[in-house]
Amino acid sequence: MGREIVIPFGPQHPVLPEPIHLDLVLEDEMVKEAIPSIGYIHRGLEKLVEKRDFKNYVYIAERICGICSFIHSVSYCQGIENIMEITIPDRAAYLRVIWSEYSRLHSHLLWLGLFADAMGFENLFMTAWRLREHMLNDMEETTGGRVIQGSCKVGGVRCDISNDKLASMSAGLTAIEPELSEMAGVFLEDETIDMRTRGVGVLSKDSAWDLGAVGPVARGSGIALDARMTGYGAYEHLDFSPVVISGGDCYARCRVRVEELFTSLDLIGQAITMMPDGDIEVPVRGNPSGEFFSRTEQPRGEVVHYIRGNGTKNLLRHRVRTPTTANIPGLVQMLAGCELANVPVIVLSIDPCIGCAER
Amino acid sequence: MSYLKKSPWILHYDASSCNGCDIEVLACLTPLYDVERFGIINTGNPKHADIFVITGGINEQSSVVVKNIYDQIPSPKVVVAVGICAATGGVFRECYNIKGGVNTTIPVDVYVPGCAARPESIIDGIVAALSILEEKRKAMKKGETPL
Amino acid sequence: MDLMHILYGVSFILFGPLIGGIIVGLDRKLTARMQGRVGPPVLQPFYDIGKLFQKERIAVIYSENFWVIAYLIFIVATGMIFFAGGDLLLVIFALTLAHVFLIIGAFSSSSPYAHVGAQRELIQLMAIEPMVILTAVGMYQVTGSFFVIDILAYGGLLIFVLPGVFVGFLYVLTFKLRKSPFDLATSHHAHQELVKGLTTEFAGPTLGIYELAHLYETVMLLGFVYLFFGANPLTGIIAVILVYIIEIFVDNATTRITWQPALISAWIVTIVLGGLNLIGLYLL
Amino acid sequence: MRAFTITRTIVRMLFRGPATIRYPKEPAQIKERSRGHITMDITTCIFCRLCEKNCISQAITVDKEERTWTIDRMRCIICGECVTACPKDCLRIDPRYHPPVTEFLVETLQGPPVPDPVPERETA
Amino acid sequence: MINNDECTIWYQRCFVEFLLLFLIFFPLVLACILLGIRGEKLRDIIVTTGALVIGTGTLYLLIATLGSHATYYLTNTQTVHYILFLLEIGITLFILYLCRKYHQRLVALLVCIQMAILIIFGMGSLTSGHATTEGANLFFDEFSIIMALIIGIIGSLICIYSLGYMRSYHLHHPEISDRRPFFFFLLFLFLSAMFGLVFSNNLVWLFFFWEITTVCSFLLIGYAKTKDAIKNGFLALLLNLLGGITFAGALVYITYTAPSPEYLNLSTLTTAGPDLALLALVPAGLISFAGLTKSAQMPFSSWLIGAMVAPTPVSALLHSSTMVKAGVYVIVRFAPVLEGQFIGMLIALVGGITFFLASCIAITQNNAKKLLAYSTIANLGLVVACAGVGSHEAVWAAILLIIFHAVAKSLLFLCTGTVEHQIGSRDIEEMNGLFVTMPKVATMMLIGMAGMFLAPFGMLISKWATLRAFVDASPPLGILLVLFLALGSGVTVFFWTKWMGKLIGYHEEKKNDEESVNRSEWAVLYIITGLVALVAFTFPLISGTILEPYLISAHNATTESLDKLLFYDDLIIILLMLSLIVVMPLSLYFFRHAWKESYRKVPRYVCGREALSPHSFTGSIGVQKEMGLSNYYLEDIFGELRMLRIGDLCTIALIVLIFAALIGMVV
Ligand code: SF4
Ligand code: SF4
Ligand code: SF4
Ligand code: SF4
Ligand code: SF4
Ligand code: SF4
Ligand code: SF4
Ligand code: SF4
Repeated sequence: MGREIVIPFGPQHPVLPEPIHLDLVLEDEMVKEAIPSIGYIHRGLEKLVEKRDFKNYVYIAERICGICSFIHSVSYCQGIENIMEITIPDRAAYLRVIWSEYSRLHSHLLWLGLFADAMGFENLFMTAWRLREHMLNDMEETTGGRVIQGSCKVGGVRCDISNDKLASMSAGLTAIEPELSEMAGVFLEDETIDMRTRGVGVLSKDSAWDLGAVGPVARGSGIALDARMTGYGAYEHLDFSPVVISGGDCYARCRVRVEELFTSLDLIGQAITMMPDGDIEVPVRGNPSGEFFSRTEQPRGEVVHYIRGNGTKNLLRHRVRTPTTANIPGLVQMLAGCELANVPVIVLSIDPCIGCAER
Repeated sequence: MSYLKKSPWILHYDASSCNGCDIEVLACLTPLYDVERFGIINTGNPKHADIFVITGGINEQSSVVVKNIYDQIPSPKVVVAVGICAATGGVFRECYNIKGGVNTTIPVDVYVPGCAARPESIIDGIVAALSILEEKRKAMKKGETPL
Repeated sequence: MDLMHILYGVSFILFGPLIGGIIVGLDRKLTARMQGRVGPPVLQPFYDIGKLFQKERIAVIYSENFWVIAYLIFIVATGMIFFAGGDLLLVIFALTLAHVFLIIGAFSSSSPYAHVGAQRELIQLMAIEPMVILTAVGMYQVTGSFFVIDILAYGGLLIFVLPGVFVGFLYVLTFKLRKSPFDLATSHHAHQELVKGLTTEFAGPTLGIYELAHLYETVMLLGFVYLFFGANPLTGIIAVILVYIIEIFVDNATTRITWQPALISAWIVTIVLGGLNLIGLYLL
Repeated sequence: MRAFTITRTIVRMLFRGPATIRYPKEPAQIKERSRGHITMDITTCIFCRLCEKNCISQAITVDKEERTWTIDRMRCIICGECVTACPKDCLRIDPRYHPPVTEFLVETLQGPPVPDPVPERETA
Repeated sequence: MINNDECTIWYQRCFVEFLLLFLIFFPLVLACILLGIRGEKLRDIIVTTGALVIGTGTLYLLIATLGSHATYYLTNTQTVHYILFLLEIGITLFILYLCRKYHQRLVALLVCIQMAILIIFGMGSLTSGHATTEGANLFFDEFSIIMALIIGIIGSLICIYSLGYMRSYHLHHPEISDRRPFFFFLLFLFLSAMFGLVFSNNLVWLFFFWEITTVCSFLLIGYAKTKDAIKNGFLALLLNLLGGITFAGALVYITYTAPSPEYLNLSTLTTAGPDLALLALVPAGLISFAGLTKSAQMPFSSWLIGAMVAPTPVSALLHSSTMVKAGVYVIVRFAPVLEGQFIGMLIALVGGITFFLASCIAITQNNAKKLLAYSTIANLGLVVACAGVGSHEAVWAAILLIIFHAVAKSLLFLCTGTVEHQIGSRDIEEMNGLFVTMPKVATMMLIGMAGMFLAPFGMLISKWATLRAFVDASPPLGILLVLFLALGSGVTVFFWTKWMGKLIGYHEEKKNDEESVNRSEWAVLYIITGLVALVAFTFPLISGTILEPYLISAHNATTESLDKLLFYDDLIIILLMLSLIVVMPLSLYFFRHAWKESYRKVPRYVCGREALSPHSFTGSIGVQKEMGLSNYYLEDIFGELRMLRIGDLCTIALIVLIFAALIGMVV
């Protein structure tokens, strides 16, 4: 038998918000081998395009996952709009940016909380989630849904935000910013967090590139890779530069996300001030025919929706390449040789989202 | 005197949800909703749990897991299916990999509708589960086979 | 040991869990408040334990229960010796014995998480035992006796002569109370990489016994803190309350650290604070 | 690098008091736009089945013969597509959510008997 | 009346003297007989009866001498001295022959040095006329009796155990040539030498027996004659010879400086007045150094680890319960001299460091015998530390440690031997679920382990006493020792408990497998288990009837100070706890049926994965995985080499200091 401890990690495990499974082979507490296995929440929803109207399918697309659901719907709609050559109204584009960035805020706060919890820092978890409720509140007030917004549709958005509301949202975010930066300070400066994150789960710039990492994982390893740089939607009008940190460890990835909170706040601010008046949607006639790769930046990195239609109301193919899928090879590399106690920290540091990875 | 109603510990498992209901279940534990007011603790261990909260529909792989976890929860226990996915499979009902709601695998006591279910709704669901839990305890005491 | 003290010892059987439960209840309440939540009722620990005893009995192996009961018995016995004014060294060693029972209980189920939890608990035991022994030794050096009665009878506040030992003891108290950053083996918080570590396989009444023993233990450990301030009951009680609040605060303000720094730091604290303090006592 | 950096937050939380909404003692927060559940005013329904056709999760079944409108609450995702589709505005999204149930909930509403054909012709 | 009394006393004296000589010579005779016996049956009978006789003899000695004080016997030394001297030379030549055969130059060199020193000593004693004097050469006191009991009872039990063990040993190892007559010859020769060692008052005699035990140990380690065995045998010899040389040096020193030949006697030397303190201190230092080598203290610990290649009974007898105790025995003998001295302090520190570091190393061992060896080294370290401190409390603790350690450790060694033959491995990881496969042996091991570290069993009491002794010792040494003890005791809990956990771990898929253990092994195991419990329960008695008189006579301890050794309240509590521990498993047995009915048996928690059998789960890609449940070994922190290096460095520095101090004193 040797001196090995073999334990199952997942699918049901308190630190795993979503089920995956790892066979962990440990020696003392050092992970010698981690063999992943997935499929616990595979639903097969891409296949549903064959049964659903492409316009209604947006509801399914946004239920690929409940955390960045809005961005999924944006990606999907963008794809259809590109195939059908629809230009959405500017106001709709700006509203999409606002909600996207709200999603990012709430997702990053959610992640920060879970990350803190994985390290056993319960108070910080509570703090992050307490602040997150502010974002959810705004989302619900503007779209009617806390986590599944359902406010994006092919050809624009489903509901408008009044200019008064926009102003009060902006004011609310400014008011909450000090608390956010205080929390950010804890993440970035606390000694004990440092002990758990610095030098843990290192992914070098080269391996990050070779293994095809995306999102904060890539940016934490020093690669400036952010789909928002492509300027989709209204992003081309906004002043944006990605947060890039070198280091490649859990601390760097955490730092990327912490700093992105403030980029998001900034982007929302910009979008609100630049918000044009006008319609929020254009009518959509006909059915899509053709194919398109739609790229957007989710909180976890770049997501690609591949859409192919043949002129009927049902699409031929819908395929999603999710950031988690792209980051898993990096994760496997990070896990080798780590401590058991760091497994949750490292796993969470890529912000795995099995929901969309398995669909 | 029953303490069960005052100290229900929950175990949450994501059978194949989209995360929407998941994060709402988690949100219940956080300051704004704080279910610990009712003595509810989210325990990660089926052997310590009283209430099994499931989100998402059942797929081929998760059904085994759900069954396994359910068996390891000591009686009396109740199952709360959160979200319509957990009830019937929801929008994914017709996906090839979805068997349907949780009731296809284990008996469900409370359904919390919604997509995603709101935290308040989830709290209501758990409160509803408490009285069922109490009934089951009485039944168990009488020597009936616990479910 | 006169009859009075034996009575104290015996009353610990009853009052131990009562006081312990209220302390833990207040702890949970305060923790919740620190996190911006309302928190459970103060009597929650009693509800929890009551609930656990109403649950079905399940087990991987029957003898698990035996070890956990042994743990409880010896924790209670230890507490009784302590409150009856007995020998501190005996208290410490009996406490170790109790923990060994608990660990063996976890081992006996041969379950992966309980196993890893047991190993970690052992590491913790190894980390804290030296400091606890030094605490007793320090008190002996000052008061000339290992007996709690005699230590209490010592006129002055021990904290003034044993500051290093006191801080060291606080450090390891965090392990004993299973509070962050040292809640390695099993944690009150749900999200631990070890599930419930040591207690993973304990369910229903078995877990209830474990929780009950934890209440006893908490009270007894706070009794140790009291000894440092025991010159008069008022300072003693205030100090105990303050110490516990500090522990709660630390619990709320740190991550859980890994076992290597936990072990090494505990030993360094033992050697540096404990050792220097004791040497200082000689020089004085 | 500092330790106990969270102290300020903790102290503030202690003084500010809990952020908790004491539901169910206090009422739930209801936003105007919240998508709670679908309500139906059966009296104005014309059983055109547009809602049924537009429902992404087949939660609605309309029986023109029996004049019933049925919603399966355990399927509805409250997307509001049916509300948009309904020509008679008889569907609404109520911002209050539907309470939990212990059995599957399929609500069937029986429409009023067929109104006099005469006035109908008049409207046409 | 008076006449009658004197008569009885005289009679008793003679009888006891006879008993002492009997205990020395009877095993020797048996040894010679056994050398010529090839038949198993006959050997069984002779060994068993012989062992019984020896055991009864020691018990009888105890009873006969109970209440009497240290007594000395004059024996005509002239001839004996010459005989011893010749034998000594014979042994030397024999070793030299072996050195030549196996090309061991270094050992040969040391042997020659030792020979040279001995010849110097011989000439010195001739010229100063020491050798011709009569002395109180044999003696017994309470401490010797305790040692004799350990040797006589544990030793003879191990001999009986060896019969069965060696039979299966040769079944398991057909490649090793069967030299059992020689093996038993050595065992009994060794017993004889040990008796001689503890009954000798004359240091020359003591040295002679000392050398014999070294040689026996050397030959027994090399019993298998494999490369490894021979190498380790010579390593043991080499390091023990270092001690032998200093021992011989001590003899020379006494011969050339002492005012009278009386000072070659242990009793005279250790009670030398303050004006002669130096005279006693130098030999005390030198002989204690020899004791350090013999009891495998760091930096000499490596030989004891190497010695684990010997058959397990040898490890149990020589390398844990008796021979290595000879090392600490002499140091404890010199404790009155060492008390409060710089040298004593240094020796205590060597012990303290060894205790702590050897315990640390034990964490990293998964070889049961090596673990036991390290734990032995650690415990001997504790005894050495106590002896170095030298106060009567410390000596009290030291002797208790010796007793408890001897019984518990020999039990553990023997159990390990039995388990090894049953499961074919001495790897602790392989003992997973031993409670299911070998319930009785596992229980005995648990009792042995509990005896090693748990309250309220014996070791704990001695640890407790040790702690008190250390605290009272002079600063800063006391604090350092307390630190070592505190740290070390935490470490001890770790490695014992994890082993206990391994044994107790429940394994459904294994079957009972202890039917084939033979009867003599069972008998011995049962008896020693009983002894562990017995000493745990009766130690206050032992302390009161044997230890306290010894301390009064040898350490001038007062009765009041002795009263502080054990508190009545504590005693009651300890005994209550002991009874609780004994009663609890019984209650388990009693409630077994009730429990089984009311409990629902559930599978282990494996994160919701399917478990097709209790000890596996469905891993990734559907592969069935065994749950590995290895213990932690913390190699990164407590790695053997690292700890040894630290320990060797520290202890070598201390030993250099000891020698520097000695040289300083002489010059
Ligand atoms: S799809 Fe990928 S993960 Fe799945 S089996 Fe094939 S290679 Fe492996
Ligand atoms: S994942 Fe695909 S290939 Fe694998 S079993 Fe399912 S359907 Fe078949
Ligand atoms: S990345 Fe995660 S949060 Fe975003 S859609 Fe996918 S599963 Fe949901
Ligand atoms: S294209 Fe690929 S996934 Fe689709 S049916 Fe063919 S093999 Fe299967
Ligand atoms: S699984 Fe890999 S290869 Fe296939 S579509 Fe996704 S990213 Fe491309
Ligand atoms: S009910 Fe809705 S939000 Fe909940 S898991 Fe299902 S799809 Fe997601
Ligand atoms: S709200 Fe959506 S899911 Fe519900 S009935 Fe209407 S269309 Fe169907
Ligand atoms: S769309 Fe409106 S009117 Fe038509 S059936 Fe549905 S509810 Fe009735």
